[in-house]
Amino acid sequence: MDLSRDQLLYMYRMMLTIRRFEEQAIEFFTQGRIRGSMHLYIGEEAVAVGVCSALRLEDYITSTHRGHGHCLAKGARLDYTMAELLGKATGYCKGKGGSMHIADLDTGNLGANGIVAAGVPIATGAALAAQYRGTDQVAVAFFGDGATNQGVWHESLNLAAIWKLPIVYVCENNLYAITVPAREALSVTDVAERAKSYNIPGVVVDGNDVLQVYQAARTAVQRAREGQGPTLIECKTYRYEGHYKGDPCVYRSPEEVRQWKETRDPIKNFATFLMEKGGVSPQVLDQIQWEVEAEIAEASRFALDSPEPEEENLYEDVFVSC
Amino acid sequence: MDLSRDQLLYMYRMMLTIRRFEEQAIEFFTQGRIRGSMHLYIGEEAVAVGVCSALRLEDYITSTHRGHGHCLAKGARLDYTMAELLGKATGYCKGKGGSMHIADLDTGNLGANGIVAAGVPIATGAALAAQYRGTDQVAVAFFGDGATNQGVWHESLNLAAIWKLPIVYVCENNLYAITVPAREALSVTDVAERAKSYNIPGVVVDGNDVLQVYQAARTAVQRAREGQGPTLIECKTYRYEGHYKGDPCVYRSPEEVRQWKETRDPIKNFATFLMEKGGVSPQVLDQIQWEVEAEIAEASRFALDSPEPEEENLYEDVFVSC
Amino acid sequence: MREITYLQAITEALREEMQRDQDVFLMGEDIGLHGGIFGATKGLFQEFGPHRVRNTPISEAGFVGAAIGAAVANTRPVVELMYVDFTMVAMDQIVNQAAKLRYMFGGKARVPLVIRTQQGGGRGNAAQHSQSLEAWFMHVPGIKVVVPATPADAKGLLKTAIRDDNPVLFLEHKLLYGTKGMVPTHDYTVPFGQALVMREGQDVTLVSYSYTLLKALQAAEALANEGVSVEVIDLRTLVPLDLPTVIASAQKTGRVVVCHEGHKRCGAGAELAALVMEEAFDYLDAPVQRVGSLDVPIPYNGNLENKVLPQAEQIIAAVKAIL
Amino acid sequence: MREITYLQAITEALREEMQRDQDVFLMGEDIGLHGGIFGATKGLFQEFGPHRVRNTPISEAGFVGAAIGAAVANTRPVVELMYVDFTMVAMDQIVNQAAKLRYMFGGKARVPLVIRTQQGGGRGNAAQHSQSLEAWFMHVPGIKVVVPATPADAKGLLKTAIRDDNPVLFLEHKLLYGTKGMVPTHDYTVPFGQALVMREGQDVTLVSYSYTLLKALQAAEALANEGVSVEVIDLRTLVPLDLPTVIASAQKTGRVVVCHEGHKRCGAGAELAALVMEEAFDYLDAPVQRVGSLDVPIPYNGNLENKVLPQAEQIIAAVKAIL
Ligand SMILES: Cc1ncc(C[n+]2csc(CCOP(=O)(O)OP(=O)(O)O)c2C)c(N)n1
Ligand SMILES: Cc1ncc(C[n+]2csc(CCOP(=O)(O)OP(=O)(O)O)c2C)c(N)n1
Ligand SMILES: [Mg+2]
Ligand SMILES: [Mg+2]
Repeated sequence: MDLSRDQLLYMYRMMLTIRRFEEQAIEFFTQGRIRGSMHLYIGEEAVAVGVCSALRLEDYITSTHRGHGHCLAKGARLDYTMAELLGKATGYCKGKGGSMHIADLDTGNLGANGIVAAGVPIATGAALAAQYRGTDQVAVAFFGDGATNQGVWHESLNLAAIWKLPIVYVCENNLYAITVPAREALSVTDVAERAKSYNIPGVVVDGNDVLQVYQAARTAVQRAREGQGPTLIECKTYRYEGHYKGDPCVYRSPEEVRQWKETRDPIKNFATFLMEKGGVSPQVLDQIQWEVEAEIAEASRFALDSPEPEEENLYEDVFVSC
Repeated sequence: MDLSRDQLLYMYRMMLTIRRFEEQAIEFFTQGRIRGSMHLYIGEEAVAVGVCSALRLEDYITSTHRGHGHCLAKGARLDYTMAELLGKATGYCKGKGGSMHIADLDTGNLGANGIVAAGVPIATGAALAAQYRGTDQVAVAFFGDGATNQGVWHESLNLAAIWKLPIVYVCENNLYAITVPAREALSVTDVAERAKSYNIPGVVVDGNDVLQVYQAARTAVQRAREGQGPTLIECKTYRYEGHYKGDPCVYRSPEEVRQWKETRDPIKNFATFLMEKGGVSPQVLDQIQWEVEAEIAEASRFALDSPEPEEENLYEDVFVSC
Repeated sequence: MREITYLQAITEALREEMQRDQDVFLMGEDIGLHGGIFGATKGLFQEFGPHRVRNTPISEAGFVGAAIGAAVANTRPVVELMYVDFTMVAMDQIVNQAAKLRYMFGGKARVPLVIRTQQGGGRGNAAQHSQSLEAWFMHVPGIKVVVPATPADAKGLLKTAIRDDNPVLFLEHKLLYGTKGMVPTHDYTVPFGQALVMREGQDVTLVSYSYTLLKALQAAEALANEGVSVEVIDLRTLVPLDLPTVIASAQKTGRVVVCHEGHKRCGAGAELAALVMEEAFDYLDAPVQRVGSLDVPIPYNGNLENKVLPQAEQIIAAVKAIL
Repeated sequence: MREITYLQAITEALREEMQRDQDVFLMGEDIGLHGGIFGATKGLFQEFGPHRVRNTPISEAGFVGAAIGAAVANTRPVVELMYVDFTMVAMDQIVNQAAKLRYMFGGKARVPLVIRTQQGGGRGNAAQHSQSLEAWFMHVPGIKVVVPATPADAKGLLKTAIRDDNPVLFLEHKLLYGTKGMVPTHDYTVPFGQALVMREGQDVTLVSYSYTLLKALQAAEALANEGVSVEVIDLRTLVPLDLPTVIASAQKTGRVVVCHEGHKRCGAGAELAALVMEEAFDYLDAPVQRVGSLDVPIPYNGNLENKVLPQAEQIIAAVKAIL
């Protein structure tokens, strides 16, 4: 492992940041301050953090309906992100996008997406642009297990394969697509099998182990940057919350949820690793936790205090005015 | 091989029928009697005939833009088919469909299709209906190599796989999609590889050998009928004509075309086989040829003599009137 | 008669048609055990089993296409698309296949297919989950377009849709699911192509459908208090369209406002305005007015969203503009 | 100035913009060595190489999506969709993504993407290869819609499209490719949103665009012989729309006929008719008439197809109906 202590602590901090951020978001949702659809990443933090740790600021990602984690891990600010969730004028999208469309072009995040798999060709195109312009940028498309049954997912992988595009396809296989178990909807056990259809490498990793994810991403990103084309990485993971607020979760047992939480929590396990193998003291982790909590509190205050968008801005941003 | 002499001769006759039918269609097209887009099956006859020989009348097929061969092999009449190409009132679609939309519900042909890969989910649905209703019908979806890059193709195979539908997917890999060589557009060498993405059998056969096609189809159809689910069969074949009338064929060498015609012609080679291994005399084959020619001549006369559709029928057939 | 919600009315229609006809089955995402994201199929999986209430993978083009094939092959599939916005990944199957198939085949095939979905904004679901797309499908020959506004119509029209031998796009509205209304207990259907005069009036005609109808009724009530007598028409189905009812009203009032949630530009209101002008030009005392969503993507923020979607105030203003 | 075809004008625009700007590249099926099924990219592969003239697999959603991503990531892709009918397999990418992306992101992204395609009937290509779908895209906020009728406009508008920082749907017409016209030799562009009065007249206004414009001009000529003075307007772009030019003419003539090849129901003509009524009601001596394709799928047979598509005779009849 080539990671410095700082890098390891950064990963820990970022996973914790995402989780605390979302816990706060749940509260805002319950208070009615966040509207519409909000999909939570809690339990899957190691994927976004592991992958984005292998990326540079100028690399691209496309995200999904479950996009807060990707957004933050890629480098977005907490305050503008939270403000967007609250629909405020200071949010990344000036309140026009919300949770499902959050984007931060400055950190290379080409956006969450309300349409399953729709970000996959867009990331593919960002990779094409990088190749076309001769930059050494890499693109990452995040998507769920369910997305791999959508046609455009396949079209994208085929394009990337024939053009050897600098892209990494990252599947967050959390075993369900809303209420439908992957074993019912997906004709293969491992999504990574589908790489064979495109003659590209397919890798399965424990998506709750940030270091495994990082390693796989690093290899794939390097391949991509060197012009060797795409890789498909499947991260086995689990979402703790319902798909949506109030989801009765008829499709899975409380026991299953409990098991994942207790034995495979990405943050808890990484903390243990840091303390047992990384020589990090509990005090250091506690310190990080306090800092994260303070940051979330500050971002929340910023978001709450921010103004609503002005109604006269409604017609803006439909077109670039030429 | 479990085929009777009659069955073998039927296959020969049907391949020849398709070829002569299309040669006549070329003439009509040149005369301006056939309009719009017409895509010829010449060179690929063994696929339709091999596959449809393994089917029953009540089984379903969906066809493609290159659909005359499927239509005839599934049992359509020559006269109504030719009349449709000429846009006549007596045609299968009363002149409303033409070459690209020819269908014959009575023989289970759910239609040619102008949209690449669009017939694939439709056949999948016919198979679903058969399963749902508990009949033992099987469906076949025909499509080209290019179609396997289209998203809905993948979606269909996944559906059939998870529901174990009674369907056979038949790829006519003729090496090109219009002008684009499969090796440029397709990230795998064999389309059959893509079966792995759906955990179903994938088979490659010489698509110019009607018996190989038949054998593979028979096995797959039996599997399907017995409830064991879908199979993907890839038939390597070649189209002799340009994709469209006047196609300069910049994408392939005359030498390549010549080689296929001279060494791998499905009809010529099957004739040789029948004579050398099947104990069929040249006289019998000649006799078949005359009969076929007479039939085509008669169908053409029928089509030419048939009336144009009446203008007042324009508004008919948009809806079933309830 | 008893009072039930629009959502319950949908579920009842599905249940009763499934009981009545073995050939009817359901396909869609999350419609099984869970009963659908909005709950429209609640209990049906338990009653009819996985064979007839079929969860699908996320592959709308694939399963709409499969439904077309199944419909042609002698079954009567009812497909749920979770949001109308997702018709776009299945557009070719809906428009190039389902709607045209019978015509292209010279009338040789039937496509008894219902696509149920829900549309509209108002819940903060933002630009990709709040659209109203009925105008697109009106533009396509070969598919019927149904837009019920009340529980009774939702049930009666859905039954008609399921019994119809043609492709039907059945457009529910997410904000209508919780609304209640009286619904007959006996088996009934509501025929396509019969608009309903919801409120009679003399001064101006409001033509509407689906959720916006409720706003039109609100507007009419408010205007009544100001002494304006407003006639309100619920179109119920857009294809087929009951134009005579609209024209008769236009001839009576001489003033027409069409209101809907689809974007104004090239919306259904444009078609209706043009038709009213064509058929009742000499009766019109003022130009037909259109109220629709503003021509911008639906924003997430609630204040902005409310401004983009048509409200009773805009309808009132449109009426006053031509009084 | 020299006379070239509409098709040559397109090719010239592509070539010149590619020479001018390195960021411009082309993607589409069969556009490489072969030069495109209609020949619009002929010679460009040879001149610019496979890097900038890129054959794609048959996966329209995939490569339109890729073009969106590439556009956001600082290039200027020009995509060819072989037939407008194939937009339907890429509809989500065009409408839910390209058109909405900038708005959803609060203006943080630019999508300088051109989608070129061709539409229309008249060649016996039947129901899935003959549609005219401009009305659908007019209904969608966030995408510009361009419908050139002449070689000079084809070139000038395509250049504007490529230089525009927004998604542009550029709709050619298959029957226009072979038509000829005078085209300047110098570098010029034609701005969006400026209609052209092609012929001045006093009695009635014909509003049209794309191939149907030629029929409108024929109709005007025939009517002139009967003593009817017809003004003919070419809209050139539908989004943005040059309404003032249309209204000025309507105010002058008091009679308007809108003609296009899209289906009549919910077609662009509905929007124009409604707009003219809204803006020029008091000037209208007769209801605005609409001529469009009949509301049936386009049939294969030539006689039937001719009946379904709008011809000069229908335009003449529509004019006479309101004289
Ligand atoms: C095209 C499309 N179909 C359906 C939906 C509704 N939907 C939203 S999230 C989701 C499940 C996605 O599953 P998966 O890809 O596994 O991602 P996860 O939610 O598990 O992270 C569905 C079906 C959608 N947004 N887009
Ligand atoms: C969705 C779609 N895209 C493009 C086309 C245009 N087109 C017609 S045939 C064809 C090539 C199809 O190639 P393949 O599937 O290999 O079949 P083949 O023609 O070789 O038999 C294309 C691109 C189409 N009809 N539909
Ligand atoms: Mg999932
Ligand atoms: Mg091919």
